[in-house]
Amino acid sequence: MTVAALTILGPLAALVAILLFRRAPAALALLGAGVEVVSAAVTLVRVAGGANFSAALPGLPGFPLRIVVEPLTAVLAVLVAVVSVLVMVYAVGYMEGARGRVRFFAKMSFFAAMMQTLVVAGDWVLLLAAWELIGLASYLLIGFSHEKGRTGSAATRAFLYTRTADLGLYVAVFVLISRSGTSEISGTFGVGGPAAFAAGILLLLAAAGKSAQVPLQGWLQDAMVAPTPVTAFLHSATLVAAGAILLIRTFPLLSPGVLLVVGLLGGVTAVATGVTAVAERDLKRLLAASTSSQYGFMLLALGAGFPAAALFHLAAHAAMKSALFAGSGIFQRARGSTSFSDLGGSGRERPLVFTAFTVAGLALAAVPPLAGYFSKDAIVAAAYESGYGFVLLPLALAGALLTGAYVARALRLLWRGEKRAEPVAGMRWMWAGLASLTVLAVFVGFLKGALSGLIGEEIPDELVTTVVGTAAAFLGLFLGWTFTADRLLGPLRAAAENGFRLAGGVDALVAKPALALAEAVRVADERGIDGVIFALVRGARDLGERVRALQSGLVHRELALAAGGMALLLVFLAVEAMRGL
Amino acid sequence: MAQAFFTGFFGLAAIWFGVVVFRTSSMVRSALALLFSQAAIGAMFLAMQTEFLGVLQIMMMATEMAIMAIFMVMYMMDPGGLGGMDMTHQKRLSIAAGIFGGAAAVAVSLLGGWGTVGPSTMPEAQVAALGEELLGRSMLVFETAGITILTAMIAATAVAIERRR
Amino acid sequence: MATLLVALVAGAVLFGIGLYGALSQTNLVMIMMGVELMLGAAMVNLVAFWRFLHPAAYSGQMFVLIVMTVMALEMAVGFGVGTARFRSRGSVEMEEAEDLKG
Amino acid sequence: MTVFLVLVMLFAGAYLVAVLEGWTSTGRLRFAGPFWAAVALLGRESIVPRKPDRVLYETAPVLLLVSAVLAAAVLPLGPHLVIADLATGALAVNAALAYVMVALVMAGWGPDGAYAMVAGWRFLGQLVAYSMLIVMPITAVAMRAGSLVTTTIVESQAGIWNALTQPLGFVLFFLAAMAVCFLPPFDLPTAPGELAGGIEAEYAGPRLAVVRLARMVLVVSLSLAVTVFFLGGWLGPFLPGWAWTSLKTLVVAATMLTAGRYVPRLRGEHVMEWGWKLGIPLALVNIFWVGITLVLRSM
Repeated sequence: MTVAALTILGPLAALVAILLFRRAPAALALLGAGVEVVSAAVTLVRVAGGANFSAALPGLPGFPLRIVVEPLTAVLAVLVAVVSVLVMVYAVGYMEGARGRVRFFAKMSFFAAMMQTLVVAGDWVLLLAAWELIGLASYLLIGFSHEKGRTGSAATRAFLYTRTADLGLYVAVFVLISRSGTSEISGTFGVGGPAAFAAGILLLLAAAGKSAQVPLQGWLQDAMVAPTPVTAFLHSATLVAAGAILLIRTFPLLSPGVLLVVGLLGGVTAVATGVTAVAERDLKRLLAASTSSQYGFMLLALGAGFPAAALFHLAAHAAMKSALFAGSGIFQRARGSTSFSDLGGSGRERPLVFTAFTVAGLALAAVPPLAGYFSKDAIVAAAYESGYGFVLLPLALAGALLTGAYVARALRLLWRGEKRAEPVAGMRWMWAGLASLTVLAVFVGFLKGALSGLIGEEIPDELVTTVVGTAAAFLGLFLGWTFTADRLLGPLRAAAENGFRLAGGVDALVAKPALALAEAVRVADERGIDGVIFALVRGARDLGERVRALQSGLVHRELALAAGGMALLLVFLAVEAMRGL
Repeated sequence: MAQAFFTGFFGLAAIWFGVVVFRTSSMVRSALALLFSQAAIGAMFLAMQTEFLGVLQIMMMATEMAIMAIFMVMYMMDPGGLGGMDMTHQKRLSIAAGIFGGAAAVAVSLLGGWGTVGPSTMPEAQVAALGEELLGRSMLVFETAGITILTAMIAATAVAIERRR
Repeated sequence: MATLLVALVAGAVLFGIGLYGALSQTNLVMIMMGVELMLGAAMVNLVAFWRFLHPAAYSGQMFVLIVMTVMALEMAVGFGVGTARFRSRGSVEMEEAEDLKG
Repeated sequence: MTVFLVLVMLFAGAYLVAVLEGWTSTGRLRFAGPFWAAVALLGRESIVPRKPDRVLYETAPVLLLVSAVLAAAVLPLGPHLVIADLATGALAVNAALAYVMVALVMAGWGPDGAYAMVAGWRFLGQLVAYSMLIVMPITAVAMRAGSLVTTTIVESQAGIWNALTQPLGFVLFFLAAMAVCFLPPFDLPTAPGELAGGIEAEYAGPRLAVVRLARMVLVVSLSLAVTVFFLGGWLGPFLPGWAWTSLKTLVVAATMLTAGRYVPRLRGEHVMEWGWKLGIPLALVNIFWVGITLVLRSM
């Protein structure tokens, strides 16, 4: 148990140490992450050995905070830990010479710790807390380089979106606890009937908000203003993953109806954001859109009833996407921008980086025998095997095709163009992170068997879907490489570029009400609460004025007053005594 | 009985000197009268088989009251209390308060139902036990008192010292 | 029992005298003397109670020690303030102390 | 019986001390001297100054004498030769000595004379400086004995005298004792040649005789205190206890009397300064040192 706890305490300790010493933040953060990954690995080994821990910490009365370490959580913990340590390594290079490194690494450690908490949380209260803190951490990190213009608004936007979706989680938790009487997650799985359905839908809302699913996908692209390590972390294993993780962990709770909605939402997201990705003119925004679409795949797998497949894709995607972001970060540092117009040809000047990027990209596009191949294959198979294959399968295939398309497009845009090699600071660390992530992206796929064995859920596999899916992927690659976005999408592109914002998009639904509410709260605070307080203060001051009159400064008078008070006290006591007799 | 007698005797002495404190017109006399009143109180302690406290009281009050006398003289410049100035005010109120307070206390002490009288302990045992109490259970209180006295000394000196500018 | 009553009555009378003094005197030091008398009365009661009612509980004697501490404190602070006032006003007559008004 | 014996020995000691003082001051050893001095004083008219504070004036000499005797009353001359073997003897000595100061203040204020008053206040100020140096060394002694009973304190020195185990405390107490009985160089209250005798200035005849006697008794009591607290009291081979005590006491007294003769009188502020800034820290060091040794022994 203590080892499992270390996965949380390691980063936390790093955070505290960083804030205390305010120097060598990178080293401390790396140390914390190292502790995290080692303890997570040890935990996983033990769990694989058949051990299951769970601990109840004193929490709310009647609702102790539980920590559960079972195969699923152990796997997730390792996933998060590995990604976080590699991203940290990468960040050391990326942040070299940048300002506010203490702030940065402190926040990153905090982020990692909270994510671990969320992963191993055994009851809703703790999970809720971790969920909120992750939102906070991501807000802080997205707004990290606050001196830049759009950062603040982007951070606020992300925060608002996720918070709005979080309401779903709150309501869901209330429903579940009130129905089942316990706050233990596994204890609430028994809830059935309409309550379960409502809870499922609400959980889906929360998850959609965090995982940037349609219609809440808009914030993710804006969140790209964050430093690249943050985005890598955010997309691969933490904030965005939280949504999928939530659904994976609560899969037993989801009734078939909910599952259908989940699957449809995932499929739609996979396609829609895939189109957005194809349309994007900015590398990081493209990757962001692809993130949404990949998580759409996971939800699709969930909806098809195969959480293992979703988990598998989550792991694979974590490796691939963080590798891609790492590469993009290097390009960004090289050219000082992430829009394709500036990045043209930056692939040539760094063949090694470009190779790694390409490998990760192809993995994402499900080219055998890379990681994405196995995972996406599993998902397509899942869609095929599920009861709603007729609707889910086309969506999955379309998504796969689009994936190939935008990967190929990104590669082409990076490759075309003249090369101008400028040195990049901290290249060694960045390269270390990128390389190891890429290696992961290559080999994670082969863990399929082990994974399904570990969590005891089978990961589907179908010859037909394998053939079709791979074909779709290659077709997509071909299209993406040969045709430009306009040719591919035509009129659709304009709409796709601004993320299908119908009628002002979700901003109208989320941002404006939220801001109005905030305004109302502010007014209530200033008029109401402050008014009361000021009234109290004034009253106290007037009273003081009155009492001051009593104070003549003549000692004997005041002594007399004191004596009188004492007499009163005595009388009171005497009366009390009499009553007592 | 003898104990009651001696206690009462010293009590009367204390009261007598206490009255003298406010009857004389001489600062030093009232200070010394107060001293002897307090010393009589210490004697009462002794009569009540509370040896350590009694001796301590007698010892401390000597210094305290002598110092009081010197400050008195310093402030008043009153040679032997020969200046026949009246130094009292709000007499009626004060007398009333004094009588009321004293009467109330007397009434309480006479009417109050005090439990049974416990046995006394040997002086040596007392001193030892008091030492245990001081450096054991009540250590914090004791130390706090000490620190407070030190602080008060320093603060008083700081207040009283002449401003040099 | 008799001794207890005697001691208590003596303490009571002392208290009354002290109260009278503290209220009636105009001079700071005399006021302090009154206060000291009251404290002495308190000590008499404490000792009497300790000796005759709770001889085993030595915190009673502890109380007396604390009262002595308080007396010493009162002296120190009182004379500190008195001296300061004497320096600034040339007297410690409390009749003339309206300027202490808050 | 004991009371009578002790008093007799006390006044005998006072007589001897008077002889010694005459010897040290004039250089001639005349055993009859004190008698003639006493007769002379008692014979003279006892002048009372104009407008004295009568009460204080009359009380002071008696109080001085009484407090000196009381100080001696708790100090043992022999194993059982002690008037009051209080459980708080060591503290009672301080208590009694505090009233020496009171008596002197009264004697200074009473006669309504400038010199006397200056002397009295001087002694008060001096006391503030040295009283701590009386209490603290005694504390250390009581620590070693584990008791405040004077006889126990004496017995605790069976092995080795306190003067040897805590020399610092011994020196401090010795000087403080000299200051208490205002022997030179601490004779600020009676400053011959400066204050015209200070507190003794306004006394004459029998009253002066009482003052002188009380002073002598005081010297004896303090020498006795030094003996009891630091020189192992009655402990000693061959001779009976009381003999040892008297011998040591006389030696201490003689040392006190002679020591002052060769030092110029200290100024009041110097006494204060050294008492506060030097004496008290040293006394604390002494207590600390004794505590250390005790802890080490107990281990």
